[in-house]
Amino acid sequence: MTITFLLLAATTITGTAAAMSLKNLVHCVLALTLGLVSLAALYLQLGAQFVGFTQILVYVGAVAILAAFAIMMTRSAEPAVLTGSSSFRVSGALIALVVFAVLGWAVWSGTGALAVLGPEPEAPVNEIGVALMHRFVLPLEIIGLLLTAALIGAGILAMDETRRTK
Amino acid sequence: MNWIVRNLWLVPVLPLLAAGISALAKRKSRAMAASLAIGSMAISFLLSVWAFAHVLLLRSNGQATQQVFNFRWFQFGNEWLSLGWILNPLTAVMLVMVTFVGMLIFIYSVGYMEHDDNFTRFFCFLALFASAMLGVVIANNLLLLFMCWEIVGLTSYLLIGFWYEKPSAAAASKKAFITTRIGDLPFFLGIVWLYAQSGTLLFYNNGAGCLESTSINHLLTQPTPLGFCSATGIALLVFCGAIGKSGQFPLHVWLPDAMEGPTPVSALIHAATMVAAGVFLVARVYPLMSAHSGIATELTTSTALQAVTWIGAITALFGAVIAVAQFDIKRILAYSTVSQLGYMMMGLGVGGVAVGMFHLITHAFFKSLLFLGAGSVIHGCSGEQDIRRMGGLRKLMPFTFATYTVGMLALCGFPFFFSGFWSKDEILHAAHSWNISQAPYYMGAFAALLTAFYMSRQMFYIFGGKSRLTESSEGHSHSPVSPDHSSHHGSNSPHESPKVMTVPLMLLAPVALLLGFFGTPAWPWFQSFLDATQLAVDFGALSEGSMLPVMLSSSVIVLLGLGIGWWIYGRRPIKSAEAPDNLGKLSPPLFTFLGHAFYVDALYGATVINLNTQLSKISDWLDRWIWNGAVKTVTNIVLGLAHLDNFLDTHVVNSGFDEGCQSVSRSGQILSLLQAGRIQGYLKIVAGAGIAFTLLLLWKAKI
Amino acid sequence: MPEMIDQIFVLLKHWLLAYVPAALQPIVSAVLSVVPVLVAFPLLFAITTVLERKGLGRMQNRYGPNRVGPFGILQPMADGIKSLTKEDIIPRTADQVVHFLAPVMLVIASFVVYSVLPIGKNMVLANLNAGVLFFFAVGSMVELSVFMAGWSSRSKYSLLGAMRAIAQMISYEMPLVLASVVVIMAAGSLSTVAIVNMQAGYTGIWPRWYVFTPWGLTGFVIFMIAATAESNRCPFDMPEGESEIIAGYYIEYSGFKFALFFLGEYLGMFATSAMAITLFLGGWAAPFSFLTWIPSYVWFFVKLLIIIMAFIWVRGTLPRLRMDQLMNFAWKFMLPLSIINIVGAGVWHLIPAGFTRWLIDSLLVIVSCVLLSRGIRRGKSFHVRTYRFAS
Amino acid sequence: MTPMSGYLLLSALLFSIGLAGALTRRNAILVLIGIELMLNAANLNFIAFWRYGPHPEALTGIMFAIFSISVAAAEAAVGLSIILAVYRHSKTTDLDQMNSMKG
Repeated sequence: MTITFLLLAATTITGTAAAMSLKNLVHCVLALTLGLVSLAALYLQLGAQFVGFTQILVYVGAVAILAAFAIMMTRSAEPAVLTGSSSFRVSGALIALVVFAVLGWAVWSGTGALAVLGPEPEAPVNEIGVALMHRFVLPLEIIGLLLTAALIGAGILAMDETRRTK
Repeated sequence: MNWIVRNLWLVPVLPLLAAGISALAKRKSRAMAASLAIGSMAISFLLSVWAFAHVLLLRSNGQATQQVFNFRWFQFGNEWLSLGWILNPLTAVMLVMVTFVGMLIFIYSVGYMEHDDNFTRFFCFLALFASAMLGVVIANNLLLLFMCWEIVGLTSYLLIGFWYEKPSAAAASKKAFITTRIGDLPFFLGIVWLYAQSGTLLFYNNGAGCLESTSINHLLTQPTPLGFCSATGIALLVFCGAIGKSGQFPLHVWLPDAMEGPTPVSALIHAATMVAAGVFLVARVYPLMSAHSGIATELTTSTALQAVTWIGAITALFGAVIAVAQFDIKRILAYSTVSQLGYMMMGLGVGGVAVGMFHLITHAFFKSLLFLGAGSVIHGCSGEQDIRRMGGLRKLMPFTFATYTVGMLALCGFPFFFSGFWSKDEILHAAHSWNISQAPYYMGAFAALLTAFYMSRQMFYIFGGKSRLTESSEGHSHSPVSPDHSSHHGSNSPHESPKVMTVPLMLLAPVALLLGFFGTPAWPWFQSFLDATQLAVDFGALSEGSMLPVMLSSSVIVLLGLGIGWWIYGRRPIKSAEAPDNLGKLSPPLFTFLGHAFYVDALYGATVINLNTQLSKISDWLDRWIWNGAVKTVTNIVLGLAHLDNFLDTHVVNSGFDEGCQSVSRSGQILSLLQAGRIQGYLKIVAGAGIAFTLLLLWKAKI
Repeated sequence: MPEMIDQIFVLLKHWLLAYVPAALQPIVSAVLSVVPVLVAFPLLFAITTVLERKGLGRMQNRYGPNRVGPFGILQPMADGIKSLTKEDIIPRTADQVVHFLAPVMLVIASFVVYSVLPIGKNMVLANLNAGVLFFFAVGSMVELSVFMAGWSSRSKYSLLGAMRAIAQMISYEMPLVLASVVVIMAAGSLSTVAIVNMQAGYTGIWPRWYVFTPWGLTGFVIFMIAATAESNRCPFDMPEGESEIIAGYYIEYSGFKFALFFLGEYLGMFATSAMAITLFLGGWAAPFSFLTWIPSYVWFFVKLLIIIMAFIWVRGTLPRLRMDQLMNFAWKFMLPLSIINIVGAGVWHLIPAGFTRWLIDSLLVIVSCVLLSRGIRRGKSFHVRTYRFAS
Repeated sequence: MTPMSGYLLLSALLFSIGLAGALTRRNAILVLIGIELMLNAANLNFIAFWRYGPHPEALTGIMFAIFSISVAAAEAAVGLSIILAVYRHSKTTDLDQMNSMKG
């Protein structure tokens, strides 16, 4: 429980909470970026360098940009007029709160057994690569297939309808 | 291991690549397809020469001239299927021959097919064919050989039927394909049998291959229910494949019809390479063919080889007799090819690998020369193929005439200077000293006489006298005009072919002329090269034993044949295209009989095909009346039941079902209230369920 | 002695560190490492601007800057003073915070990537296990700052420019990363230091740079083209095409923020060039074994300057592409080619050393190049142009 | 409180924030982002368990996180393009107005 952790946790929570609550969608995406970068920093704290950099590459370089693009193309940047029932939102927030309470309780009461702190584990890129190519080669292939399918699917979905039917 | 041995696969793969690329190319990219095919073939030729030189080098160093490279392909069960390639004198010679002749024919095709719309496709097929043929040559595995063999069959089909708009070409391609398939079925059975017996299909594998002594001895001790050992059985089955592909006697019918394809195809497939594949196959599996269980002396000949000899002798005579009475320029050459292939088989049977292969190589050169010359003649005569309507081309097509004469004399085996003489003489000599029977020798000698005769007949028809091309070319559609020539050569006057066609001819002619000197009895370089024996110059060998008498008698036979040809056809120039054949005047019924090739096609039509048709008619009748009737009856019964059911359904079941439907629909209306159309609502339910589950798990963990 | 000169900065740092109490040593060490980078590269930026302006001037038959200082070499100082003293204008409707953050983030991201680039032997700020990944990860933040700048300005032109820039950068990021994958395959490491060390040996007098292999050369060319697009330079300067959208996403910036954008762009260009050097051109390694006495950092900067020259040359030579040409080129040529190149690199490592693998690899690359370029040229027909974002 | 429970609590909080966003926001893009946040919370759990778990050398947590990030990327791409397609069809990204499936 170090200062760094607290600091990073604070930025993560601030960023993500802002991302979920700000009115302007572009601000939301920027706040989300902040949150996810601090999350990546947390991964680095935990010694998972590769995952941390991948996180930045994927979320900042791809997902956030994609979201920004989607916001621009759907003209969602202008704050919309609020309609609909507020009770629906309140109930949603309540459910989230209950979920947090349950999870928090579970964490609080359940992790005593794992209190022993082992030495800092190593996760060199080489070993990750070797593991990907041997033990985890099937998931890797499946992920590759999934990504290809997603690429093609996203392309077809985003294509102009006029061109698709041509 | 040497680089060339390790990379021998490049030889067939390069044309394959060329074929693949030109298959993807546009129809318009003619230059690319042609240059790819020719270029790949040229590189393959260089590689083959390299391989040949490598074998020569090994030989001069006194090392073993046979090198194999095997690799594992895939595993099934506990066994690995290995493939591989082999470099030995046989392979090297064939490689050089196939790539050289192939390259020349490719170049020639550029000129011949110039006006064809499907130029690109043609070169794609040619390259694929060359690739498969080279694959057959280098394969060190019977299965690999068989695969390439089948591709050869496929490309032959595609090329014969290249002008598929022509019904005769389509029919010929089908015929070729089906006929060779008939031979391939026993071949495949032989492969399966061999695999079952010896457990490997590799030819040579450091003592473990199926052609090496361990395996052969094992095969010799395995009896079959029919009395002969399984080695003989397998050899005979494999020979069936060779019969089909090399157009031997019962299955020769496809080869003359295959002349429907473009002439370069005839030259490439039906002179130099594909038909030689059968001979080559027999040569390749010669250890299996010659395996005999009797006393291991030089004198006994295995049953398989006897079969090879007899089939070969019959084919040689048979083809020569038929060729006498043909009028289509390419058909004459086709029957001559049948006859010469018979010679080769006979040579393999009586004399061994070297004898047969020597004739194969010389024949490949002079026959492709002849075919290309014939193509040049046809091209010059605007697609005319009937020799009765040619004539007088000696002045008009001097290059073609000169080279054609060389090829013709080589085919006849004109004494001493022409390659055909030496290779044919070799076979006749071996047949003369065969210990089983003298009949093949006499059959071969008579066939040689006929060869000289029909070739001189053809020469006089084509080149002698005056041009008969212009007279009444309409009305006679005896030989179909090739679609590629009809439109572009409006004028009917014969003319010399372009350079791109004559140059390959001029390149082939000296080879056809001089190749024979590599295998004279005095200096049997070729034979010693193939058999890996010591080479010595020995002019005494010419006069040894029966050699001189056989040589002299065959010379006399050739001269006699040419003389008869001149007597009948050359003395007086042929007057007109309508005039009856000079030989036919002697005995018209016999001549017609020969002209229809002994009515073998008709015989097959009347027996096999007719039987097939009758059987299909019977099954059609059965289908129509017996089975269909049964089906109809069952149908009617079912229909009746269905009507009954329909009645019950409408009046009994439906009223109850409607009630059920209404209740379901009402409950659906109630449930649809849950479906609010708002994803987040569903998500909430999921989250609630998640909470419930977590609580349940925690509660259980506490207890 | 050459060894001494080569390592002089490292030794200097250690010597200075010895005077610092142990507790402060990590911080001081970091400062000592970072400050030279923070000084050297902006200095290089200054030099490059004047070089570029003079070089372009010569290419266009004019003098270029020649008033400030001898031959105009003090021009960047004058520019800097000018942009510092100019008024900082922020549009009234702009999103103030984001508008301020965009250039800052750009410059920070551009500087951070230098931490994994080995400038000389033993001269790298952080020898990360996953250095190349880090480079690309941080490099992708540039796109976000471009988006921030374009969106926050509330101007049609800047938004269009940002959209173009992001579309282009995303498209070219993929060939960029895939082109460097071949090097990672060869070196078996993501660490930039390890990659350079792999290339630092010599065969005879010839270097073992990855660019001297068929896949390496292909990768290098792809990388450089993609790097040109990534740094929005000519002929890929669609996002800031003056004749179409004035200056792209930073029209609404002025004064020092504008200078920051300029700095960020150039720093990004230097960084990608330096990465290309590290991946393909042997980093700080000398080109011949008999030239190793020249210090490694000198080689690094010489190579960097050569690549910058190439950039300037290209800018002076080629006209700007159209948007659809740009995208077609990225997706239909660069991406497939870089994937084929990866296959080629794999084939290279499977085949034992010798002439065969050179032949096969070169053939693979050349044939696919030819076929792909045929594909690009196919079916060129011109439609009425529509601007999706403006409609 | 052990270091690990700190991470786990943070992850739980992140998950709840994501869930709250997904449940309450009306814009489809934000709902998607909320879902991404939940995925990230799970990733944090994986990494934390890998770091403090009994067998860090097996790399299972890292692998799971990597795969999960890849899946998240694919999900974002497809999800956003679906949103674009829907927007093109109905000119809105408001989930409340996309109720043509309402029973």
